[in-house]
Amino acid sequence: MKKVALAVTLFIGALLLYAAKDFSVWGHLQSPASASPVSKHFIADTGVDTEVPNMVTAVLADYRGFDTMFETVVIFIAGIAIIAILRRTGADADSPAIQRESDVVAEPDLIVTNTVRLLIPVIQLFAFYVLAHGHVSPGGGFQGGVIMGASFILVALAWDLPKALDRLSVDRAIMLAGVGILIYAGIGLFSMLLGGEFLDYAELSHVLPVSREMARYHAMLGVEIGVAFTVTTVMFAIYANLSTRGRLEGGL
Amino acid sequence: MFGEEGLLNELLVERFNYCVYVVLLLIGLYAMIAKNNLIKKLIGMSIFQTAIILFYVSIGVKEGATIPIYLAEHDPHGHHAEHIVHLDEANTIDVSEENATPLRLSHEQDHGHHAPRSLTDEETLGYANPLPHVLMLTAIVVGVATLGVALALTQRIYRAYGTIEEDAVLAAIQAEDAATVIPDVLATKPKAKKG
Amino acid sequence: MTGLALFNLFILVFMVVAAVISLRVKDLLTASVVFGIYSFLMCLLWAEMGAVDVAFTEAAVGAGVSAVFLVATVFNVKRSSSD
Amino acid sequence: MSENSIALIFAFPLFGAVFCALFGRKSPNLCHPISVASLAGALGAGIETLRRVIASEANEVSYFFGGWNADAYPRGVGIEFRADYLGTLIMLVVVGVAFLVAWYSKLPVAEETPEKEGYFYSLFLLQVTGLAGISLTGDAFNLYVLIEVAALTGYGLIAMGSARAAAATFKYVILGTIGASFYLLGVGYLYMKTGTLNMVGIEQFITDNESLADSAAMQVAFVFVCLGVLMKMAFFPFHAWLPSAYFHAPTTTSCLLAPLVTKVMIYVMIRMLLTVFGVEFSFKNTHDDEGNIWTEVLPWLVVLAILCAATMALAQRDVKKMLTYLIVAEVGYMVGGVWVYNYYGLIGSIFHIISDACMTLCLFLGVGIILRKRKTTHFDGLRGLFRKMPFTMTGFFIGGFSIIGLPPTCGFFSKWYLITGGMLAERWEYIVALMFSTMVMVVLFFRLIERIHLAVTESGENIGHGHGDLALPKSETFFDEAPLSMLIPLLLSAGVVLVIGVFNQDVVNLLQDFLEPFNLPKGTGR
Repeated sequence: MKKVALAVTLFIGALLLYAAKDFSVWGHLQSPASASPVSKHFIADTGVDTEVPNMVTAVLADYRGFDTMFETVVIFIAGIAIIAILRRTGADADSPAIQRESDVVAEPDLIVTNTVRLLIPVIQLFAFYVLAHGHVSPGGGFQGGVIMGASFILVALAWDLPKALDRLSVDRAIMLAGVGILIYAGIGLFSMLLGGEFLDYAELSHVLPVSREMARYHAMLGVEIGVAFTVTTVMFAIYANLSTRGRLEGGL
Repeated sequence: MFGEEGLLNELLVERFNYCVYVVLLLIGLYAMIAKNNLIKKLIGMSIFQTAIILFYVSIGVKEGATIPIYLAEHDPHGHHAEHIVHLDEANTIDVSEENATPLRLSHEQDHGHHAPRSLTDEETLGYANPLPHVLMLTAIVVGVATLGVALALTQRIYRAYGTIEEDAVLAAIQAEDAATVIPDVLATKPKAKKG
Repeated sequence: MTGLALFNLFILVFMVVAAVISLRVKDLLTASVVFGIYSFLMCLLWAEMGAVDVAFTEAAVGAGVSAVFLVATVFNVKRSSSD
Repeated sequence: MSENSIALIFAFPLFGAVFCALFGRKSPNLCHPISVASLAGALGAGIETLRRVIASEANEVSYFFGGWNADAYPRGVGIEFRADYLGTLIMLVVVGVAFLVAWYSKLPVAEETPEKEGYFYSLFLLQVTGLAGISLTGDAFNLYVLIEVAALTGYGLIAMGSARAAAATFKYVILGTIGASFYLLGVGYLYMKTGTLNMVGIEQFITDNESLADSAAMQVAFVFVCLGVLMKMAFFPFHAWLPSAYFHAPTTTSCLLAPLVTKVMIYVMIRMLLTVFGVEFSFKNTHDDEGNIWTEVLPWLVVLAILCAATMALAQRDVKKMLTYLIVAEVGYMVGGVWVYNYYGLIGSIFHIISDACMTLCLFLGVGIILRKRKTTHFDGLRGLFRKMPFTMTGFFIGGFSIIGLPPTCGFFSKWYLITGGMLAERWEYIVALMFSTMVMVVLFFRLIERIHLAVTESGENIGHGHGDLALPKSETFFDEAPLSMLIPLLLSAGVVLVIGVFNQDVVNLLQDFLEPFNLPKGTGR
C-alpha cells in the first residue's frame, strides 16, 4: 500500500508542478481570475446592487446565495447523518473488544466551571456581534453560528454533557437546524412567490418598506440568521454524538 | 517566458506559496492512502482539503490590494455619501470631479437617500478578488461536515470491531465472512423428499 | 525580502512541519492538537493574504471545532496509533 | 409558476426533507407520504421543464438564481441553472427513479432502520435534491457543492445499516473525498485560467483564446476534473468501495444509489467534456500526430474495466453482490461510449445512462423483495421463487433481459448505439469487451433462471423428485406474492424499461438535437 501511495503521490505531484510553470505571477493584477468581468463586477458593483460593504458577505449570501443554501444543507446533512450512524437501535451493542474504562465521573472542577460561567456570556455576545456585523466586517452567519455552537460545547466540556443537553437536547437541536434551513429557503421561496426568481431578495421590497437594494441587504441578514441557527445547533449535536459514541450520556 | 535557471528560482521564490500548497496536498494525499489508522487518514484528509483551499486563496491574491471590504470612501453607507452631490433624483454622479474636490458638501444631502456608485476599473484593483474567498468558505464547511461524518463512521467501526486500524478491521471482516453460514431458507429438507 | 514575505515564509515552513508531525506522531491526541496548530497557522496565513473571512472561518472551524471533534473521537476510541 | 419550474424541482424535495427531519421523531408515519408527495411534485415540475425546453427556440432554458440575469449582469455573477435536453432527461430519470423508490420504501425502511425513518427520508430527499441539481447546474463550483451534498447523504444512507456498511462507507468517504477534491482542484485551475465559473463562460473563454489549448494549467485542470469524476463514478481501478457499500447498504438505499449515483457522475463527465472544455479541447487537443492520449488510453482502460468487472460478477454467488459488479461493468460501457469519440457512441452512452438507470432500478427493486422474503440474496435462497412470486420475478427478469440487451427492452437499443459507435470508430477491442460482458450477463441470468425455476442446489445437485424430474416439491411452490406497495413500483419500473425500449426513437431524437451542434465524427474516428 505504501508503495502504491508513493507512486500515486509522486504522479500527482509531477502533474501539479508541471502546471505550476503556467501559473500567473503571484498577486498579478491582470491575471484572468482577477481581471475577469465577474470579479470586477463583484468589486465594483456590490455596493450598488446590495449596499453591503463586505463583498464576501454579499457574494456569499446574495450573488451565490444558492451555493450557500446548499452549504447550510451540507451542515444539516452532516448532523442528521451522524445521528443516524451513531444512534443505537436495539440489537447493536458494543463489541466485546471495547473495554472502555468506566466513564470517569469526575466532579466538575470549580475553577473551570466558574471561568466558563464568566466566559460564556461574552462568547455568546460575540457570536451575535459576528452574526449581525457580518455585513460590515468579516463574519456572518456561519462564523457566528460556529462560535455560538462552541459556547454550548464549552458547557459540555466544563460540566458534562447532560448539563448541556438540558439546555439544548439533540432532538431539539435537529429541529432548530431544520428551522434554520426553512428560514433560508423560505426567504428564497417567498421572494419567488412575490414574482422574482428563487432567492431574488430584491422582490421583498414589495412587502418591506425599503428600496430593492436595501431589501437585498436585509434579506441577507435574514438568511445569515438561518445559517446561524443551523450551524449552532448542528455543531453542538455533532459534538454531543461524537463525544459519547452516540449514547448521549456522561462526559468526555 | 523564463530561462533555464530561472525555473527553479521562479518556483521557489515567486511561487513559494504554490510550492507549499503542492507539498501539503501531497502529504495529505499520501496519508489518506498509506496510513493504517483511520483517524490518521482523516487528519490527512483535512490537510489535503486545506491545501486546496490555500491554492484557491492564492488565486484571489492581488499585489497591493486590501481585503474585500469597502474602504470608508467607497462604503455605500459611509461618509462618501457626504461628498457626493445629488444633481437630481436619477443619481447622476460626476466621478471625475469627485477626486478633485472630495469635500463638496451638499446641504440638501439626505442620509437616507445617498447613492452608492459603481467603482472605476482603477479602484477595483485596490481590492482582493472576493470570489475565491466565498468559494472557500463553502469548501471549509464541506470539509468539516465530511470530517464529522467520517469520525462518526470511525466510532461506529470501533464499536463493532474494537479497533481503528485498517488492517485489523479488514481481518475482522474476513473472519466474520468466513463464519457466516448461508441459511437454508426453505424449511423442508429436500433430501428427505427423495425416496 | 520584506517583513511580510518573511512572515509568510515562516508560517509556510511551520505549517509543513506541523502537518508532518501530526501525521507522524503515534499518540492520536497529540496528533489532533498539532492538527489544531496546523489549522491555526493556516488561518494566520490566510489573514495575511487578505482572505479575512476565510481566515475567520478557519479559526473557528479548523482550529476550534474540528480539533474538538477529533479530540472527542480520540477519547472514545484507542489513543495510540500503529503509524 | 411555470417559469419557476426549475426552482420547484429543488424546492419540493428540499422542503420535504426539512419537514421529514422536523416531524420524523414525533410521527414517523408522516415521512413516507411527505417524501412521495414531494417527489411527485418534483416530477411534475421536471416534466413541465422538459415541456418548456422542447418549446424553447434554443432547446434550452436558463434559470438565474437570485435574479442575476445574464442580460443585466455579466454572466457568471449569479448561479445559473441550464436545462438542455441532456440535463433535463437525466434530471427526469433521477426524479422518476427516486419517486418509484420512495413509493417502494415504506416497508423496508420501517423494518431495516427502525426509529430512524425521519433521518432516513430526510437524507433520501436531500440525495435526490443533490443529484437533480447536478444534472441541471450551469456553474462549475455549484456542481462541486451538489456533488458533496449527494456524497454526504450517500455516506449517511449507506452507513445507517450494519457495521459492515459503515466499514465499507469509510472506504467510500476516502475515495469520494479524493475524487471530489480533485474535481475542485481542476475547477480551481480552470478558474485561474478563465476567470469565471459559469460553464457557458468557461467554454466561451476557451473558444475565444486558442492559446489556452497549449496551456499546461488547462491540461492539468482537464486531467484533474476527469480523474475526480472517474473516481466518483467507481470506474475500474477506483471501484473498490462500490460493491461492498451497495451490498451492505439498507435495501432502499441501494435501490436509490445504485441506479443513480454512478450514472449521474458519467453525465457530469459528458457535461464537462462537451460543454465546458468543449469538443475541440477534450478530444482533438493534440500536440503531435499520435492523437490525444486520452482517446488512445482510456478505451483500453475501459476494456480492462469491463473484462475485470464481468469476471468478478461471474464469480459471485449472491444476486445483490453480482449486480453491484454489473454496475461497475456498465460504468465501463458508458465511459467507453464517450471515449471512442463518435457521434453514435455518445448517443449510446447517454441513452445507456437512461436505460441503465431504469433497468438497474428494476433489478434492485426485485432483489429488495427477494431479500425481504428470504432474508438472503444468496443463490441458494432463490429456489422456487417464480412459483411464489410470479409478478416480482417477471419484473426482475425484464430488468435482467434489458441488461443482457434483448430486443424489446431499452438495453438493446442503447447497446446497439454503443456498438455502432465502437464499430464506426474502429475500436474493435471495445466491441469485443462489450460482447464478452454480454455473454457473461447471459450466463449469469440464465443461471439465475435455472436456480429460480428448478430444484437444484448451488452446486448443481438435483434435489427434485427424481433424476429426470427437476420440479420443486409442492411444499415449496405456494403462491406468496410481495406486498403491493413494493410490487407496483417494481412493475412500473419494468414497464418503463419496455416503454423506453419501444419509444427509443423519441429519446434518441432529443439526444440528436442536443448533439448535432458539437460536430462529432459520424464515421471513422481515427
